[in-house]
Amino acid sequence: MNNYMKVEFVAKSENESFARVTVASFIAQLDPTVDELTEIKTVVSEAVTNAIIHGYDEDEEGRVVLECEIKNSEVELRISDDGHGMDNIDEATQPLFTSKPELERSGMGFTIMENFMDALSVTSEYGKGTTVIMRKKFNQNQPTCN
Amino acid sequence: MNNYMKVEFVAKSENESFARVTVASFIAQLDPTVDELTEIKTVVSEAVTNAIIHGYDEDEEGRVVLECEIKNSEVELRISDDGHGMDNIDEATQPLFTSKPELERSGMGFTIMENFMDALSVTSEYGKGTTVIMRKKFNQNQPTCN
Amino acid sequence: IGEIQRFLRDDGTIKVSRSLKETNQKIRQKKDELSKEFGRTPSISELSEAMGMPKEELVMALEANQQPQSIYETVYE
Ligand SMILES: Nc1ncnc2c1ncn2[C@@H]1O[C@H](COP(=O)(O)OP(=O)(O)O)[C@@H](O)[C@H]1O
Ligand SMILES: Nc1ncnc2c1ncn2[C@@H]1O[C@H](COP(=O)(O)OP(=O)(O)O)[C@@H](O)[C@H]1O
Ligand SMILES: [Mg+2]
Ligand SMILES: [Mg+2]
Repeated sequence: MNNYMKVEFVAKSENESFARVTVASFIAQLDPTVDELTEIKTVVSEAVTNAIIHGYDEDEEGRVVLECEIKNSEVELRISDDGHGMDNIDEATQPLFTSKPELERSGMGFTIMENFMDALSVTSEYGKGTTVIMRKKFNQNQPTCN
Repeated sequence: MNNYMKVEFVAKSENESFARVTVASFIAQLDPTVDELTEIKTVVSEAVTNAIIHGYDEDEEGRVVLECEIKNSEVELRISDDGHGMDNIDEATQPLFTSKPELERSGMGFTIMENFMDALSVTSEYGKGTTVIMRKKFNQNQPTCN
Repeated sequence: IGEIQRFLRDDGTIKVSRSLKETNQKIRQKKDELSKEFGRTPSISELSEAMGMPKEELVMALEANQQPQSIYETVYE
Protein backbone atom coordinates (compact mmCIF):
# COMPACT_ATOMS: atom_id res chain seq x y z
CA MET A 1 0.00 0.00 0.00
CA ASN A 2 1.28 3.43 -0.94
CA ASN A 3 -0.10 6.73 0.15
CA TYR A 4 0.97 10.34 0.64
CA MET A 5 -0.20 13.43 2.44
CA LYS A 6 1.20 16.85 3.22
CA VAL A 7 -0.15 19.22 5.82
CA GLU A 8 0.86 22.82 6.42
CA PHE A 9 -0.18 24.84 9.47
CA VAL A 10 0.45 28.01 11.46
CA ALA A 11 3.24 27.88 14.09
CA LYS A 12 0.88 27.93 17.08
CA SER A 13 1.32 25.54 19.97
CA GLU A 14 -2.38 24.57 19.67
CA ASN A 15 -1.47 22.88 16.40
CA GLU A 16 0.83 20.35 18.02
CA SER A 17 -2.07 18.11 18.97
CA PHE A 18 -3.66 18.71 15.56
CA ALA A 19 -0.45 17.46 13.91
CA ARG A 20 -0.44 14.39 16.14
CA VAL A 21 -3.99 13.36 15.25
CA THR A 22 -3.41 14.07 11.57
CA VAL A 23 -0.43 11.74 11.39
CA ALA A 24 -2.09 9.16 13.64
CA SER A 25 -5.19 8.96 11.48
CA PHE A 26 -3.09 8.68 8.33
CA ILE A 27 -0.93 5.90 9.79
CA ALA A 28 -4.05 4.15 11.15
CA GLN A 29 -4.41 2.68 7.63
CA LEU A 30 -1.49 0.39 8.46
CA ASP A 31 -3.40 -0.79 11.54
CA PRO A 32 -0.46 -0.45 13.92
CA THR A 33 -0.58 -1.45 17.58
CA VAL A 34 -1.56 1.10 20.20
CA ASP A 35 2.09 1.31 21.31
CA GLU A 36 3.37 1.91 17.79
CA LEU A 37 0.85 4.71 17.27
CA THR A 38 1.74 6.29 20.62
CA GLU A 39 5.40 6.30 19.60
CA ILE A 40 4.66 7.95 16.26
CA LYS A 41 2.53 10.59 17.97
CA THR A 42 5.35 11.27 20.42
CA VAL A 43 7.96 11.85 17.70
CA VAL A 44 5.54 14.09 15.77
CA SER A 45 5.05 16.15 18.95
CA GLU A 46 8.76 16.50 19.48
CA ALA A 47 9.55 17.54 15.91
CA VAL A 48 6.57 19.88 15.54
CA THR A 49 7.20 21.51 18.93
CA ASN A 50 10.80 22.10 17.91
CA ALA A 51 9.69 23.76 14.66
CA ILE A 52 7.20 25.98 16.49
CA ILE A 53 9.33 26.90 19.52
CA HIS A 54 12.91 26.81 18.26
CA GLY A 55 12.31 27.38 14.54
CA TYR A 56 9.80 30.19 14.81
CA ASP A 57 9.81 31.34 18.48
CA GLU A 58 6.04 30.81 18.20
CA ASP A 59 5.74 33.57 15.59
CA GLU A 60 2.37 32.90 13.98
CA GLU A 61 3.60 34.07 10.61
CA GLY A 62 5.64 30.87 10.52
CA ARG A 63 4.37 27.80 8.69
CA VAL A 64 5.24 24.23 9.61
CA VAL A 65 5.09 21.61 6.84
CA LEU A 66 4.60 17.94 7.66
CA GLU A 67 4.71 15.26 4.98
CA CYS A 68 3.94 11.61 5.47
CA GLU A 69 4.59 8.93 2.93
CA ILE A 70 3.60 5.28 3.21
CA LYS A 71 5.51 2.85 0.99
CA ASN A 72 4.40 -0.69 1.63
CA SER A 73 4.88 -1.02 5.36
CA GLU A 74 7.39 1.81 5.72
CA VAL A 75 6.46 5.27 6.91
CA GLU A 76 8.53 8.35 6.18
CA LEU A 77 7.83 11.57 8.05
CA ARG A 78 9.32 14.91 6.99
CA ILE A 79 8.83 17.93 9.24
CA SER A 80 10.20 21.25 8.06
CA ASP A 81 10.22 24.92 8.92
CA ASP A 82 11.71 28.05 7.33
CA GLY A 83 12.69 29.38 10.72
CA HIS A 84 15.92 30.21 12.54
CA GLY A 85 17.77 26.98 11.74
CA MET A 86 20.84 25.81 13.67
CA ASP A 87 24.54 26.09 13.00
CA ASN A 88 25.62 23.06 15.00
CA ILE A 89 23.42 20.03 14.41
CA ASP A 90 25.82 17.62 16.15
CA GLU A 91 25.63 19.61 19.35
CA ALA A 92 21.86 20.13 19.09
CA THR A 93 21.13 16.43 18.73
CA GLN A 94 23.16 15.44 21.82
CA PRO A 95 21.03 14.09 24.67
CA LEU A 96 20.18 16.83 27.20
CA PHE A 97 21.36 19.68 24.96
CA THR A 98 18.87 22.54 24.89
CA SER A 99 19.27 26.15 23.84
CA LYS A 100 16.19 27.13 25.85
CA PRO A 101 16.80 25.92 29.42
CA GLU A 102 14.61 28.80 30.65
CA LEU A 103 11.57 27.09 29.14
CA GLU A 104 12.32 23.93 31.10
CA ARG A 105 12.86 22.02 27.90
CA SER A 106 14.39 18.64 28.54
CA GLY A 107 16.85 18.57 25.67
CA MET A 108 15.65 15.03 24.91
CA GLY A 109 13.60 15.70 21.74
CA PHE A 110 16.10 14.37 19.19
CA THR A 111 17.03 11.48 21.47
CA ILE A 112 13.39 10.41 21.67
CA MET A 113 13.00 10.67 17.87
CA GLU A 114 16.13 8.57 17.38
CA ASN A 115 14.94 5.92 19.80
CA PHE A 116 11.38 5.51 18.59
CA MET A 117 12.17 5.56 14.88
CA ASP A 118 14.37 3.35 12.68
CA ALA A 119 16.19 6.30 11.11
CA LEU A 120 16.52 10.03 11.77
CA SER A 121 18.19 12.68 9.65
CA VAL A 122 18.39 16.39 10.39
CA THR A 123 19.38 19.10 7.92
CA SER A 124 19.46 22.73 8.89
CA GLU A 125 20.93 26.03 7.84
CA TYR A 126 21.31 28.94 10.20
CA GLY A 127 18.79 31.63 9.25
CA LYS A 128 17.09 29.40 6.66
CA GLY A 129 15.27 26.58 8.42
CA THR A 130 15.30 22.96 9.42
CA THR A 131 14.08 19.63 8.02
CA VAL A 132 13.80 16.47 10.06
CA ILE A 133 13.27 13.17 8.23
CA MET A 134 12.34 9.99 10.07
CA ARG A 135 11.54 6.48 8.92
CA LYS A 136 9.97 3.45 10.52
CA LYS A 137 8.80 0.03 9.36
CA PHE A 138 5.45 -1.24 10.66
CA ASN A 139 3.92 -4.69 11.06
CA GLN A 140 7.32 -6.31 11.25
CA ASN A 141 5.90 -9.17 13.25
CA GLN A 142 2.52 -10.68 12.54
CA PRO A 143 -0.23 -9.59 14.93
CA THR A 144 -0.40 -11.85 18.00
CA CYS A 145 -3.95 -11.02 18.95
CA ASN A 146 -7.03 -9.68 17.22
CA MET B 1 -9.14 32.89 17.65
CA ASN B 2 -7.61 32.54 14.20
CA ASN B 3 -5.94 29.51 12.72
CA TYR B 4 -5.16 27.97 9.36
CA MET B 5 -4.21 24.62 7.91
CA LYS B 6 -3.93 23.11 4.46
CA VAL B 7 -3.73 19.42 3.69
CA GLU B 8 -3.02 17.77 0.37
CA PHE B 9 -3.48 14.07 -0.32
CA VAL B 10 -3.65 11.41 -3.01
CA ALA B 11 -7.07 10.82 -4.63
CA LYS B 12 -7.63 7.44 -2.97
CA SER B 13 -10.91 6.54 -1.31
CA GLU B 14 -9.02 5.52 1.86
CA ASN B 15 -8.22 9.18 2.37
CA GLU B 16 -11.83 10.20 2.83
CA SER B 17 -11.79 9.11 6.45
CA PHE B 18 -8.37 10.73 6.90
CA ALA B 19 -9.78 14.04 5.64
CA ARG B 20 -12.73 13.78 8.03
CA VAL B 21 -10.54 13.28 11.09
CA THR B 22 -8.10 15.98 10.01
CA VAL B 23 -10.83 18.60 9.74
CA ALA B 24 -12.56 17.36 12.91
CA SER B 25 -9.40 17.62 14.98
CA PHE B 26 -8.69 21.12 13.65
CA ILE B 27 -12.24 22.32 14.36
CA ALA B 28 -12.14 20.73 17.83
CA GLN B 29 -10.38 23.94 18.95
CA LEU B 30 -13.73 25.71 18.68
CA ASP B 31 -15.26 23.18 21.04
CA PRO B 32 -18.24 22.25 18.88
CA THR B 33 -20.89 19.77 20.00
CA VAL B 34 -20.55 16.16 18.90
CA ASP B 35 -23.44 16.70 16.46
CA GLU B 36 -21.84 19.79 14.92
CA LEU B 37 -18.64 17.82 14.46
CA THR B 38 -20.56 15.01 12.76
CA GLU B 39 -22.13 17.53 10.36
CA ILE B 40 -18.78 19.02 9.41
CA LYS B 41 -17.38 15.55 8.83
CA THR B 42 -20.33 14.73 6.60
CA VAL B 43 -19.79 17.75 4.36
CA VAL B 44 -16.07 17.00 4.20
CA SER B 45 -16.92 13.45 3.09
CA GLU B 46 -19.25 14.68 0.38
CA ALA B 47 -16.83 17.24 -1.04
CA VAL B 48 -13.76 15.00 -0.83
CA THR B 49 -15.61 12.01 -2.32
CA ASN B 50 -16.73 14.21 -5.21
CA ALA B 51 -13.15 15.34 -5.85
CA ILE B 52 -11.87 11.75 -5.77
CA ILE B 53 -14.67 10.07 -7.75
CA HIS B 54 -15.94 12.77 -10.10
CA GLY B 55 -12.87 15.01 -10.29
CA TYR B 56 -10.27 12.30 -10.71
CA ASP B 57 -12.12 9.03 -11.40
CA GLU B 58 -10.01 7.69 -8.54
CA ASP B 59 -6.81 8.22 -10.51
CA GLU B 60 -4.12 8.14 -7.82
CA GLU B 61 -2.04 10.70 -9.66
CA GLY B 62 -4.69 13.23 -8.62
CA ARG B 63 -4.20 15.41 -5.56
CA VAL B 64 -7.01 16.79 -3.44
CA VAL B 65 -6.32 20.01 -1.51
CA LEU B 66 -8.32 20.86 1.59
CA GLU B 67 -7.88 24.18 3.39
CA CYS B 68 -9.48 25.14 6.67
CA GLU B 69 -9.45 28.62 8.11
CA ILE B 70 -10.80 29.63 11.50
CA LYS B 71 -11.63 33.32 11.93
CA ASN B 72 -13.09 33.98 15.35
CA SER B 73 -15.98 31.53 15.46
CA GLU B 74 -16.34 31.12 11.70
CA VAL B 75 -14.93 28.18 9.78
CA GLU B 76 -14.18 28.29 6.07
CA LEU B 77 -13.48 25.05 4.22
CA ARG B 78 -12.05 25.01 0.70
CA ILE B 79 -11.82 21.69 -1.15
CA SER B 80 -10.26 21.68 -4.57
CA ASP B 81 -9.09 19.36 -7.31
CA ASP B 82 -7.42 19.79 -10.70
CA GLY B 83 -9.61 17.12 -12.20
CA HIS B 84 -12.28 16.91 -14.88
CA GLY B 85 -14.36 19.86 -13.74
CA MET B 86 -17.97 20.44 -14.81
CA ASP B 87 -19.52 22.56 -17.49
CA ASN B 88 -22.92 23.00 -15.87
CA ILE B 89 -22.70 23.78 -12.16
CA ASP B 90 -26.39 24.73 -11.86
CA GLU B 91 -27.45 21.33 -13.09
CA ALA B 92 -24.83 19.49 -11.01
CA THR B 93 -25.94 21.12 -7.76
CA GLN B 94 -29.63 20.22 -8.23
CA PRO B 95 -30.92 17.68 -5.71
CA LEU B 96 -30.77 14.14 -7.08
CA PHE B 97 -28.63 15.06 -10.09
CA THR B 98 -25.78 12.62 -10.57
CA SER B 99 -23.61 11.93 -13.57
CA LYS B 100 -22.68 8.52 -12.18
CA PRO B 101 -25.97 6.66 -11.55
CA GLU B 102 -24.15 3.39 -12.23
CA LEU B 103 -22.19 3.85 -8.97
CA GLU B 104 -25.42 4.21 -7.02
CA ARG B 105 -24.52 7.74 -6.05
CA SER B 106 -27.46 9.56 -4.55
CA GLY B 107 -27.00 12.92 -6.25
CA MET B 108 -27.50 14.54 -2.84
CA GLY B 109 -23.91 15.63 -2.10
CA PHE B 110 -24.31 19.33 -2.87
CA THR B 111 -27.73 19.41 -1.22
CA ILE B 112 -26.25 18.02 2.00
CA MET B 113 -23.40 20.56 1.92
CA GLU B 114 -25.89 23.38 1.40
CA ASN B 115 -28.05 22.22 4.28
CA PHE B 116 -25.37 21.62 6.87
CA MET B 117 -23.37 24.78 6.17
CA ASP B 118 -24.27 28.48 6.25
CA ALA B 119 -22.87 29.15 2.78
CA LEU B 120 -21.71 27.10 -0.21
CA SER B 121 -20.03 28.26 -3.39
CA VAL B 122 -18.84 26.09 -6.27
CA THR B 123 -16.52 27.14 -9.05
CA SER B 124 -15.46 24.76 -11.79
CA GLU B 125 -14.06 24.73 -15.26
CA TYR B 126 -14.47 21.79 -17.59
CA GLY B 127 -11.09 20.07 -18.00
CA LYS B 128 -9.45 22.23 -15.31
CA GLY B 129 -10.92 21.36 -11.94
CA THR B 130 -13.31 22.30 -9.18
CA THR B 131 -13.25 24.31 -5.95
CA VAL B 132 -15.95 24.12 -3.30
CA ILE B 133 -16.00 26.77 -0.56
CA MET B 134 -18.18 26.40 2.51
CA ARG B 135 -18.62 28.51 5.63
CA LYS B 136 -20.20 27.97 9.00
CA LYS B 137 -20.37 29.85 12.29
CA PHE B 138 -19.92 27.89 15.50
CA ASN B 139 -20.92 28.50 19.11
CA GLN B 140 -23.76 30.72 18.03
CA ASN B 141 -25.45 30.05 21.33
CA GLN B 142 -23.36 30.32 24.46
CA PRO B 143 -23.14 27.10 26.47
CA THR B 144 -25.97 27.04 28.97
CA CYS B 145 -24.08 25.24 31.69
CA ASN B 146 -20.41 24.90 32.44
CA ILE C 1 0.46 -6.60 40.12
CA GLY C 2 1.32 -9.27 37.59
CA GLU C 3 -2.23 -9.05 36.35
CA ILE C 4 -2.01 -5.28 35.94
CA GLN C 5 1.30 -5.58 34.13
CA ARG C 6 -0.17 -8.13 31.79
CA PHE C 7 -3.17 -5.88 31.21
CA LEU C 8 -0.93 -2.93 30.44
CA ARG C 9 1.20 -4.99 28.09
CA ASP C 10 -1.82 -6.40 26.27
CA ASP C 11 -3.24 -2.95 26.00
CA GLY C 12 -0.13 -1.76 24.24
CA THR C 13 0.05 -4.58 21.74
CA ILE C 14 -3.59 -4.59 20.65
CA LYS C 15 -4.33 -3.14 17.27
CA VAL C 16 -5.38 0.49 17.09
CA SER C 17 -8.49 -0.45 15.09
CA ARG C 18 -9.79 -2.63 17.92
CA SER C 19 -8.91 -0.18 20.65
CA LEU C 20 -10.66 2.68 18.82
CA LYS C 21 -13.82 0.64 18.28
CA GLU C 22 -13.99 -0.23 21.98
CA THR C 23 -13.42 3.39 22.97
CA ASN C 24 -16.05 4.47 20.46
CA GLN C 25 -18.71 2.38 22.20
CA LYS C 26 -17.87 3.91 25.59
CA ILE C 27 -18.00 7.40 24.10
CA ARG C 28 -21.44 6.76 22.61
CA GLN C 29 -22.78 5.63 25.96
CA LYS C 30 -21.32 8.67 27.68
CA LYS C 31 -22.67 10.97 25.00
CA ASP C 32 -26.20 9.61 25.53
CA GLU C 33 -25.86 9.98 29.30
CA LEU C 34 -24.70 13.58 29.04
CA SER C 35 -27.33 14.45 26.42
CA LYS C 36 -30.06 13.32 28.83
CA GLU C 37 -28.47 15.18 31.71
CA PHE C 38 -27.96 18.47 29.82
CA GLY C 39 -30.97 18.30 27.52
CA ARG C 40 -28.64 18.93 24.56
CA THR C 41 -25.65 17.21 22.96
CA PRO C 42 -22.42 17.66 24.88
CA SER C 43 -19.53 19.64 23.48
CA ILE C 44 -16.24 17.96 22.68
CA SER C 45 -14.61 19.37 25.81
CA GLU C 46 -17.47 18.27 28.07
CA LEU C 47 -17.28 14.78 26.62
CA SER C 48 -13.50 14.61 26.83
CA GLU C 49 -13.62 15.69 30.47
CA ALA C 50 -16.31 13.15 31.31
CA MET C 51 -14.31 10.39 29.60
CA GLY C 52 -11.03 11.51 31.14
CA MET C 53 -9.55 11.45 27.66
CA PRO C 54 -7.74 14.11 25.61
CA LYS C 55 -9.83 15.81 22.89
CA GLU C 56 -7.56 14.45 20.16
CA GLU C 57 -8.14 10.84 21.18
CA LEU C 58 -11.84 11.49 21.40
CA VAL C 59 -11.91 12.86 17.85
CA MET C 60 -10.10 9.80 16.51
CA ALA C 61 -12.31 7.37 18.40
CA LEU C 62 -15.46 9.14 17.22
CA GLU C 63 -14.46 8.25 13.67
CA ALA C 64 -13.95 4.56 14.45
CA ASN C 65 -17.43 3.28 13.65
CA GLN C 66 -17.71 5.42 10.53
CA GLN C 67 -15.46 3.16 8.51
CA PRO C 68 -18.25 1.23 6.72
CA GLN C 69 -19.41 4.58 5.32
CA SER C 70 -16.21 4.99 3.38
CA ILE C 71 -16.74 5.33 -0.33
CA TYR C 72 -14.63 2.28 -0.92
CA GLU C 73 -17.27 0.08 0.65
CA THR C 74 -20.20 2.05 -0.72
CA VAL C 75 -18.85 1.72 -4.20
CA TYR C 76 -17.40 -1.74 -4.24
CA GLU C 77 -19.54 -3.79 -1.92
N1 LIG D 1 13.36 23.20 14.17
C1 LIG D 1 14.40 23.72 14.84
N2 LIG D 1 14.87 24.96 14.54
C2 LIG D 1 15.90 25.51 15.21
N3 LIG D 1 16.53 24.87 16.24
C3 LIG D 1 16.14 23.64 16.59
C4 LIG D 1 15.04 23.01 15.91
N4 LIG D 1 14.88 21.80 16.48
C5 LIG D 1 15.79 21.68 17.44
N5 LIG D 1 16.57 22.79 17.53
C6 LIG D 1 17.70 22.99 18.46
O1 LIG D 1 18.09 21.74 18.98
C7 LIG D 1 18.03 21.75 20.40
C8 LIG D 1 17.69 20.39 20.93
O2 LIG D 1 16.38 19.99 20.57
P1 LIG D 1 15.63 18.92 21.46
O3 LIG D 1 16.48 17.70 21.55
O4 LIG D 1 14.26 18.74 20.94
O5 LIG D 1 15.57 19.58 22.91
P2 LIG D 1 14.68 20.78 23.45
O6 LIG D 1 13.56 21.04 22.47
O7 LIG D 1 14.18 20.29 24.76
O8 LIG D 1 15.58 21.99 23.58
C9 LIG D 1 17.03 22.84 20.73
O9 LIG D 1 17.22 23.36 22.03
C10 LIG D 1 17.31 23.87 19.64
O10 LIG D 1 18.44 24.65 19.96
N1 LIG E 1 -15.22 17.71 -7.89
C1 LIG E 1 -16.02 17.45 -8.94
N2 LIG E 1 -15.50 17.34 -10.19
C2 LIG E 1 -16.30 17.08 -11.25
N3 LIG E 1 -17.64 16.91 -11.17
C3 LIG E 1 -18.21 17.02 -9.95
C4 LIG E 1 -17.44 17.29 -8.78
N4 LIG E 1 -18.29 17.35 -7.73
C5 LIG E 1 -19.51 17.11 -8.21
N5 LIG E 1 -19.49 16.92 -9.55
C6 LIG E 1 -20.66 16.65 -10.42
O1 LIG E 1 -21.83 17.03 -9.72
C7 LIG E 1 -22.72 15.92 -9.64
C8 LIG E 1 -23.52 16.00 -8.35
O2 LIG E 1 -22.70 15.82 -7.21
P1 LIG E 1 -23.37 15.30 -5.88
O3 LIG E 1 -24.50 16.21 -5.51
O4 LIG E 1 -22.30 15.15 -4.84
O5 LIG E 1 -23.99 13.90 -6.28
P2 LIG E 1 -23.24 12.50 -6.56
O6 LIG E 1 -21.83 12.57 -6.06
O7 LIG E 1 -24.05 11.50 -5.80
O8 LIG E 1 -23.28 12.28 -8.06
C9 LIG E 1 -21.84 14.69 -9.78
O9 LIG E 1 -22.56 13.57 -10.24
C10 LIG E 1 -20.81 15.18 -10.78
O10 LIG E 1 -21.29 15.11 -12.09
MG1 LIG F 1 12.42 19.62 21.58
MG1 LIG G 1 -21.26 13.39 -4.27
